[in-house]
Parts: sequence; C-alpha cells; structure tokens
Amino acid sequence: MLKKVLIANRGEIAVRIIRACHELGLETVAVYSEVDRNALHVRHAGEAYLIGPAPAAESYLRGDRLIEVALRSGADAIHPGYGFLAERAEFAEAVAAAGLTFVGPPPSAIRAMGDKVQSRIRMIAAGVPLVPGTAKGLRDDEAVAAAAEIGFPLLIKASAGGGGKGMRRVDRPQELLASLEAARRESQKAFGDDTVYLERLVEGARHIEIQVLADTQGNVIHLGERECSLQRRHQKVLEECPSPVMTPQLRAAMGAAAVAAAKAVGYVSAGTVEFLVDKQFRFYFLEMNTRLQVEHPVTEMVTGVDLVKNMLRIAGGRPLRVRQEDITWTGHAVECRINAEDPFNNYLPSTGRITSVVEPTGPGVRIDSAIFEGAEVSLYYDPMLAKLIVHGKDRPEAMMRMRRALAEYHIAGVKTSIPLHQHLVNTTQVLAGNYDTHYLEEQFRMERPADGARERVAAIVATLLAHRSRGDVINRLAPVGSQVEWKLYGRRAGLRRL
Amino acid sequence: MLKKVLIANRGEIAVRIIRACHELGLETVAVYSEVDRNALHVRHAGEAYLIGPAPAAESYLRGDRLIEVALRSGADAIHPGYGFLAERAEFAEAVAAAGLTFVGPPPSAIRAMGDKVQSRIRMIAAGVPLVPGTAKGLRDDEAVAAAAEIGFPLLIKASAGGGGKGMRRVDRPQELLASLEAARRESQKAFGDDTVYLERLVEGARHIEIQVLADTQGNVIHLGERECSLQRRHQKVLEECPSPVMTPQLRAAMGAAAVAAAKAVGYVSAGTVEFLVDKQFRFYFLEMNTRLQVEHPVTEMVTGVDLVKNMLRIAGGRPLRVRQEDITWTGHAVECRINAEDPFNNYLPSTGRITSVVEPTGPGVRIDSAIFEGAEVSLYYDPMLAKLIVHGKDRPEAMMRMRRALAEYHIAGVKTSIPLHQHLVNTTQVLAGNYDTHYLEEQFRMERPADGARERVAAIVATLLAHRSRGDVINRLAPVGSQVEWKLYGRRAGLRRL
Amino acid sequence: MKYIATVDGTDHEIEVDRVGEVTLDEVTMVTDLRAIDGSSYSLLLDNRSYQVFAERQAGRYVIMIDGDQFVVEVEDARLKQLRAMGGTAHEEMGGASVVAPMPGLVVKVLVSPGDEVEANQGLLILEAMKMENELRSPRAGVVRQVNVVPGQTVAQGDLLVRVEEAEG
Amino acid sequence: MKYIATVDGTDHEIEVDRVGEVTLDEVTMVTDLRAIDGSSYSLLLDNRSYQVFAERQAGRYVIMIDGDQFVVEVEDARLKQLRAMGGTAHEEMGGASVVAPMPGLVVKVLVSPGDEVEANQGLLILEAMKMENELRSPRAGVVRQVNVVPGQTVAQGDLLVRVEEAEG
Repeated sequence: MLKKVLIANRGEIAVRIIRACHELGLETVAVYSEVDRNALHVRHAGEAYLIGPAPAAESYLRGDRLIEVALRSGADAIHPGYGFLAERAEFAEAVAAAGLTFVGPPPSAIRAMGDKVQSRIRMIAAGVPLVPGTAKGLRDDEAVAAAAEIGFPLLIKASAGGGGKGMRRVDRPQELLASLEAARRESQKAFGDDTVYLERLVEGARHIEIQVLADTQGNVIHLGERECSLQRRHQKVLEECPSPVMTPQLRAAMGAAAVAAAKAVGYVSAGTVEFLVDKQFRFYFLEMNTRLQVEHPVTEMVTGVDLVKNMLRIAGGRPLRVRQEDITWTGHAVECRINAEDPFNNYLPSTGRITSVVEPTGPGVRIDSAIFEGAEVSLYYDPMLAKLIVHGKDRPEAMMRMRRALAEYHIAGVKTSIPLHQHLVNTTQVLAGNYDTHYLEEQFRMERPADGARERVAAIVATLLAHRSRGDVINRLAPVGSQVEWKLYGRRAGLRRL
Repeated sequence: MLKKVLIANRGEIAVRIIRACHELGLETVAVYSEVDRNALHVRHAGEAYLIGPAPAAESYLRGDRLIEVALRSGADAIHPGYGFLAERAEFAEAVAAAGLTFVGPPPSAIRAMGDKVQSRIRMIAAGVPLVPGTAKGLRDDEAVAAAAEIGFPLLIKASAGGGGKGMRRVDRPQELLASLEAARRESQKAFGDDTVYLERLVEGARHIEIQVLADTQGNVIHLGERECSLQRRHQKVLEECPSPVMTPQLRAAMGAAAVAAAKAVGYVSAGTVEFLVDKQFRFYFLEMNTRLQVEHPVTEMVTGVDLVKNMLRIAGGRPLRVRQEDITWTGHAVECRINAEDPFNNYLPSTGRITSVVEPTGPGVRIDSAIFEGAEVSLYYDPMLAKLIVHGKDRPEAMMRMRRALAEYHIAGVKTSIPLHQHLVNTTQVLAGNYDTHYLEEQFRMERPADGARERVAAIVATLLAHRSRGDVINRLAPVGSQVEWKLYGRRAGLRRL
Repeated sequence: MKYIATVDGTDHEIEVDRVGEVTLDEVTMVTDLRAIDGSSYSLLLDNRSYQVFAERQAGRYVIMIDGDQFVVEVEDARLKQLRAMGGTAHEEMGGASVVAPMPGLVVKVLVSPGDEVEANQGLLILEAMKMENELRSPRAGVVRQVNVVPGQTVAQGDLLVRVEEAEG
Repeated sequence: MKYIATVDGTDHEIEVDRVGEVTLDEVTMVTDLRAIDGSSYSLLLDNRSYQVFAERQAGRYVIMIDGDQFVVEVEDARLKQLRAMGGTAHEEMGGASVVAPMPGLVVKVLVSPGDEVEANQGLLILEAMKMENELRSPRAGVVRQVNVVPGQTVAQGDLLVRVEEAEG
C-alpha cells in the first residue's frame, strides 16, 4: 500500500483527494503556486511546497518540478486529479521512471484513448458501438450506398472541417446528391479540400457516461451512469445519477460496453466512458476520460463506493474489494457546479475576493469546495468554485433537497451560477428529466414568476435601505431584547396582513 | 396531509424540521424570542412570529402563545422538536383542543411514559425487561429471600433516598444483613425513614436506545439502536450507530422489546426506548423518550430513513411506507455534539458572539447546526451549538472521517467541545468501542502526545506572533504572487529539515 | 417619507413611516429588516420571512431574492415630481460605454464605428479565464468609438466601445 | 532576535531572523506563517503544514493545534536575562483572583476565608446555562476573601474569591 501521496493539483479536487488520503491514514504533500499560499489544499495537507508563479504553465503543469518535490518529500505516489497533467501520458511515464506510482491508468491506456482515430479503431474491434458513419473521402456513388445503410437524417461532414463549415444535414435520400455537391463546394472553399464523410445524425441526444473501476489484477467493473446532458458551451452544468431515462437493461448494456472499452486498452484505475444516447435509447461511444471526473460524487452517493479511495488502493496494488454484483444504486443524487460567473450578464466570468460564504448543510447535502472567506478568485485557473451535491431517496426528494440547499447557499464577493441552478431545478423540463444536450443553451431561459410578488419585496427592501441611508430614521422597532419590542409588537398584532 | 407547520422550537432542531418541511413542500412558521430575531430558523422559515422575551418561560414555553400564532398564521400542525414543550401532555392536549395536529405521540402515551411508576408497571405487563429488584419497604427476611433471586452484586437503596445516601453495594450473601442494618440506619438519619429496597447492580453498563416509528394505523417498527454510553454529567457527548457491541440477535430482541413498549402505551410517531445493557448483554428498560431525539441523525444515516419526514407523514394520517423487513443498516455513523464550553477549563459554559465558523464538508459529512458568523451564544438556552455527524462504510472509516472532519471544524468567538471530541476519537478505548457509561467521566483524560512536537510548534507560532507585534520585521518572504518569492524559495530549497 | 421605487421600468410608490410600517399600493405592512452580514439581510414583511441579498451599485440597488435579481432605483417622490415639472429628462443623454469587466484578450471585434446596433447585440469577444465571452451593447444606437483590436490585452475597466443614441 | 518561549513551565530559546528562519534547539527551520482570519493561521515549517488557532490573552498566547491547547509566554531573551540578574521574580506576588467567567447563580461556596487550598481545588459552584460549574483555585494558597454567598446572582467579571500565597 502507498504511504505518502503528492497531489499534483489545486482547488476542490486537491482538497477532495487529501481528505481521502487522510481517511486512509496516508500522508499528503500539496503543491502550490504563489497565489495559492493560503489555499485550502495547502492548509489541509501534511506538507506543502511552492512550485512556481501563478500561471499553470509555470507551476501546476511543471511535471519536472512536481516529480522533484515528490522525491524530495519522500512521497511514493502522485495523484494528478483532473485537468492539468491528468491525461498526459508523458507525465505518467516520467512519474514511473522516477520510481514513483502514478495514481491513474498506465501511459499506454492514456495514449490509446487520447488518439481519437486509434481509439475509434480499437472500440470497433472491441464491439463498442460508435455513431454509424463512413470512412473519410468517399465518392458520390459510395456515399449513396452508405447512406442507405446509415439511414436518414444523416450529416455530411468535411474531413478537414470544423466550426460547422462543410457540414450538411440530409433528411431524405433524394436530397443527398445535391447536398453532397454543396458540402464539397463549401469545404473546398473553406479548407482547400473537398473530401467528406457521412455520419448518422443523432437527434435529441443525451450525454450519458459510465464510471468504471479496474484493478491491476484485471478485474474491471462499472458503477453505472451519470446523466450529463445539461451543458453550456460544452461544459457540464448539472449532473445526476441515475439518468432519468435509465432502465436496468440499458444500464447493463452500456455498462458492458464501457467495461469492454476499458479492457480493450488494458485500463487500470477509475475512468469514464462517455456515450451519446439517442431517443430510441441506442448508445454510441464518444470518448473515454482516463482520469477522475468532476462529477464523480453523484456516483459515490448512489453506490456508496468511494472512487478516490479505490484509486489509491488500486495504485497500491490492491485488488477491488467489490465485484460487479455487489454494486447497487440507492436513491438519487444531483450535482450543481457552482462557477464564478454572472448568469444575469451573459455568464461573464467574475473575479475578486470572496467576502462571505454560507454553505448549505443538513441531511443529504455534500459540498466539495475549496473556497473560504478571504479567498481570491483569479483569472489563472478554472472558474469552478465548488460543487453542491445532494442525495435523496428518489429523484423528487433529491430535486426538492437541491432547491432548499441552493436557497441556503450564499457566496458574496463574486457573482456565481447559484441563481442559474435555482432556476434550473424549478423548471418543468428539468424536473421531468426531459432534456437533451441542446436544451440548456437553446431552450432554457431564466424567467421570473409573473405575479410580481418578489418585485414588490425588492422595491420595499431597496426603499428601506435608501430610507436608512438618509440617516433620519432607523427602521427598526427597538433594540433587540428590550421589553419595548415585545410590547410594541403586541399592540401591532391586530394590523391587517398583505 | 399537512400543509403548514408551526415549529415550536429554536436552534438546530428548528432548522432541521424546517428543512424537512420544505423538502416535503410544506409551508413553515417559525417562532422566536426577542434575542432570536436573526436566528437561522427565523430566516429559513416562510413566516416568523415574535412570541416574547428571551427567557424560555416567557417565550418558547408559552404554549398559549404558540397555539395563538398557529391559529393566526393558518398553520394546521405544531412540531415541538425536543426539549421545551415536547413531552408535556397538557400542551399536546391543548394543541388538539385548538383543532390543530400535534406532530408527536398522543397525550395518553406521553403521560403513560412520563410517570415512572406507572410506566414500570405497564412495561412489566408488556414483558419488557426491567432491572430486577423488589418493591419498596421489605423486611430483612424478605430481603434475604429476594436477594437470592436477584443475585449478587446488588444494591440496597433507600426508598426516600437520593445522592447516594442510604445506598449500599453488597457483593456476597453473608454481607447482606449487616449492610441492610447500616443502610437503614443511614436512611433513618438522613430522611427519617428506614424503608429500603433491593436492585441488581448493573456493572459496566452501556446506554443503548432503540428508535421506533409508529403510525396511526397501528403499525410499529424499530430502526435499530444508538449507542449513547459516552456521557458527561448525564449528557450524551458522542453517539454511534450501530453500537460496537451489537449483534443481529441482540438487536432483534431489543427491537422487539421496544416495539412491545411502544404498543403497550398506544404509541404513535417517532420515539425512543432507552435501555441499560450489561456485560452479559442482558438489557433493561430505563425509560421511553416520547419525542424526536438530538442524536436521531445517526439512525437516519445508517438506515436511510428520514425520521422527521416520517413524523410529519404520520401526523398527516399516512401509514408507514416501510415495513420492519425493509429496514437495513448500512455502514456506520457517529455524531459529536458540539457545545459552547471549555474542555480545558472544567467544561465551563462559554458565551459570546461567534466571530467565525468554518464547517467541515466533503464525503460522508453532515452538519445540523444553527450557528453563523455574528450569532450570539447566550445563557438563556441549551449550550449545544451544532451536531457533526459522519457516515462511513464501516466503523473504522467513520472514525477516521470524524477525525478529519473535526480537524477541519473551526468556531471562533466562544470555546467549544471540539477538542474534547478530537481527543475522544484518538483514544484507544473509544476506537476499540470499549467503554461504558462511566468511562468518560471516570477514566478518560485529554492527554497530549509525549513527543513534544506540537509544543515546539506552539512555541514557534507564539514567538513569531510576538516578534511581529514588535513591528520591526515582517515575517514573510515577499508579497504573494511576486517573482521574488519563487526565487528566494529556490535559493532556500537546500536547507536542512527538522 | 414617500419614495418612488422603479423596478425594471415599473414605478412603485412606497411610503415609509417612523416605526417601520410601509405602504405600497395602498396596503400597509409591518417591516423588520435586519442586516446579517455585508450584503445579506433578513426581512420580515407582515411576518413573512425573506432572505435577501442587496448591494448598492452606481446609485441603484441590486436585490437578489431566491435566485431572481432586481435592479431598483429609489427616488424621493417629491424631488422626482419637481424634476418632472421642470421638464428635464433624468436619463443621461450621452450614451453608453462598454468597459472590460475583467482583464483579458480581445479575440474578435464584431462592430466598426458608425455601425447601428440593437440593444444586446454583440460588440466584441473577450477571452478570459479560458472562456470566450461576448460583450453586448447595453442600448440601441450607433457605435461611436472602438478602442481595441483583436489580439490586444486589456485591463479591467478599460473603455472598449462607446455606443451613442442614433441621431434622428 | 532571541526569545524565550515558555510552554507549561519549559523554556525554549528561539531565534528569529529577518527572512523568516527560526532556530530552536540548534535546528534552523524555514517558517511561513499567514493569518487566515481573526484567530486562524496557516504555518509552513520546513514545508510541514499546520493549521493553528492563536489568541493573545493577558499577555500570553493561547495556541491550539489539532485539539491540543498550549499557553505560551514569550519574552525577549536579553530582557529576561537582565531581570534574572537583578534577582526579582517575574511572577506577580499578590495571589490569584477568581472572577465569574459568566453571569450566573452561586449554588454553593466550598471554602471559607483562612482555608488552605490546593491548586485546582474546588472553591464554589456557579449555575449558568442550566449547568452547575465548579470554579477551581488557579494556585495553592490560603483563601483571603470570599465575596459571595449561596443564592447570590453574579455578573460576568465579578470577583468571587481571592487566594494568596500561604505565609511562611
């Protein structure tokens, strides 16, 4: 087993990993950039080393310094967290070359899944379904034959494409040739290349991913899915487990595909296989994230399996303690990512000093966070401040709990996405679980209740504050605790109510 | 079902009940005394009414005002929480007489369990085991016969007794008559009455209680035990579920006894039957608490059953959704009661303004609290500030988690019992589960590690602060974020370490 | 004291008396507003409890209630009436300045001086915190000034674009 | 600068240099102590990370580290040496006053003037917050004053009992 782990990360995930280490009795080594001296991960860790100036390229991405600190501090392992160096095969190799344990998959698995063409070929060989399509560069007659097989609607995509250029939606066979010509022309003009390929158009698709765990003994299990379709600018916003559309049959099928994908690349540690799921519940491999994910807590709360502790045990050479048949899914979990951004102003990133934090607590609430009063939110790193995760005995309870937890959450000093989430969990389509990957950006709007009640309250609060700032009257009845207050109140009790 | 609930309480339990109501979609009405205007329960509730000055007798104990506010606000039910009016049968009757629902047991059940003599008779009739003993006032020859049946060691107790006067421990039959004479003489002298009775001496006893839930349809189930032996001045300090000594057989037997006790008094709602358990795992009825208990969260975390929501559903006339066979116990939960008291100064109560609160978060941590930055801790109410509850997959994980959570917990402005708990969960006997009701007061001591390492750190911190307060040198390397800091650090990296 | 509170263009006449009673739309309510910390308040309004976050920004109050945000302008009712009789408009005539809300890199400029723009139309793209952020026009009008070019780094508060009322 | 830090009667000689190095028992360590909020500090001591709570009380530092509390007295080493040569003791000669740590009701008085008491011996019982609290003598000595009787209500800070050094 490991003894001392260097956490090559910052923010909430560094804190999360340090907590897991301490609960396992492992010593911890934090690293920090100059602006992170007071950060929570530095204060929680057993040791902490400065590794460079604020820009990640000069600190958290300096693999050489991280390995140097690990050796100097006597750590025997490095956990990369997510982001930064988590999916860099060369870093994993350098860690191993230094005689240290990388808490993650082998470099070969990172590489196999990092190369999109390679991974596609491997997945086909492993029988993992991909979005049906053709190879790149096919003639018109080949395209006609392939289209019949793929079915309509389909997409013509430019091989050199990007940003939607050279992409054409085709709904009927008779439109195919004209669209092919238009797509080739557009692609030739934009990229100087007219080769195209076809792909099935997956409409109303959901992003659903499967968590896997694999040990060094060759045991691979899956821990079910996470529903991640609520996205903005390809960033996940709210995740849940189980998915509102999941059935035991679909979970078993997707789980088996994910396990096959992991086995195909000799995967070890925690990893996630992302799928697109269409309206007919057909699923297609997107990619595999060869690391711990931001949204891992929803799986932990529903399965009762601690993913980070399992990663550490696996890295220490231990076999998995749970078998596939031991995994059960109890209740429902929802995670809201709390970002430093202004939902009332086009989600503009917000920076500054956090002046106050009040976190929701009570039954079924978990917060993974790294903010505190006095923390500086800078432009150097990810804008995610914290994750609020709730668990309930079923989806309705989890949603109601998330509502009350969000109402209790208060962060001052920077603007946050808390109001976005408050509106999300009050929206019929979200409550009904009826959303796809386009819903949040294309359909969802933050709308106020029409009755104007809150507007009147806002008007009253602003007026009372303006009135007070004039200084002529203090708008409260009497000092707290005085007898006068109670008597005045009694006299007033007869007043009519709104 | 209920629609609007008045919570006749304050502090963490009022907040806990308000959260449950909101998650069930119920409206809430808070009440507050003059010093509680800014309290969390007032701010979280949908409505709030001032009911009187600070002393509880003039506010939270004024049943008449509570009922008046309930009627005025249109509430249809009153939840009493614990303490205050929770176990006053007359209040429950007055609530019903006003046409409101009391969220708790029927007055007859409160009364039956409140009268210690009555309840003893009822429990004997229901077959619930009590500590073996005799009736009061028996002759010496009767005592000799009874003693043979009770067994040794036993206690001679004065009928009029109290404070240990007239109490005698008897270890062997041949000591009995001499001890009887001494006890009678002492009792006569102290109370003018020489009648005595005998009771089995339960040595090394644990305080273990069983949670029950009963609906208005006559269904009664138990949710297993809570181990509450760690006590100081008869106040519970740390509770766990399961008990470290529990076996499925003992749980089934104690559970059946608790259900029988509840049925014997026509119990409805959540309630707790307290037992004394001796070293041979024989258990004896102590009393029944006819209300929600402080330590209810450990049961919730291990069974997944929300006790407060169940109380509300039962009060609304709904049958229990779970049957006895649905109740399972998963993992282990521990609760630490955080009091405003100074463990380094004879547990003196501590009052004042809370200037800072940093609460532990992350996996498996729950906090039920009512404190916040700026809260005043006064002498008027209970000194309990918050409850920290953790859940782990087994007892070792729960204990390690409690350790790391306590290390993260920081409350400034008043002294708290957090250090007591930090020592408790680092003590071999507590970690081994090897303690009885006398352990904490008679054996446990807060002891520092002998290596002196923390002492040296304390000396260094104090010296640095004293040095800074002289104002001649600022003891940090350079402003945060400067290039200088990183360079200086690099130059220093070769320095030897302690 | 009588005030006019304007929320999103709607005026509310509100009277505040000496002991904390407020009259709005002819309904009198008892208020009890307490500051909890910097920007957090607890309001009891005829015993209804609200958690409110309020900040003063550029003479206006930004009020947040349960995830909804309101921008409220409060004026002394008598002064407002006087000014209305004087006939001068309250709004600034000059137009609107778009400043950098944070340090960043200008990725794209979407308008040129002289362009007519709608309210909310995109003006430029600023990259900050690894995200592209579109800055939009706060009003309809004509672009009078564009002070930046793509590739330029800007500091917080730098004036980027100025939009003025179309002449007409 | 050299200091003497006294923790529970044990003296530690500590030297602090200009750039944050500290020498204790001939071992030199790099320190980096940052204030987080009022009483909470983060210390890096040769890269070892400590969360420390520190408060100044009556000229001494009360330091809390991971559930252990230390009372530390810090003196300038040179001044301490001078005083030692002068031969006068540092401790106050007068004795100790026991004051009410909070408002409460005196339930029981356990000593009378003239009684000899041990350090930590109970002096009286004060009821506050519904709990009985035993107040103990901070030192061994003789009870010189008892200012309260059972049943009396006292305010925070009231002098209750005075214990002085036994003569002879």
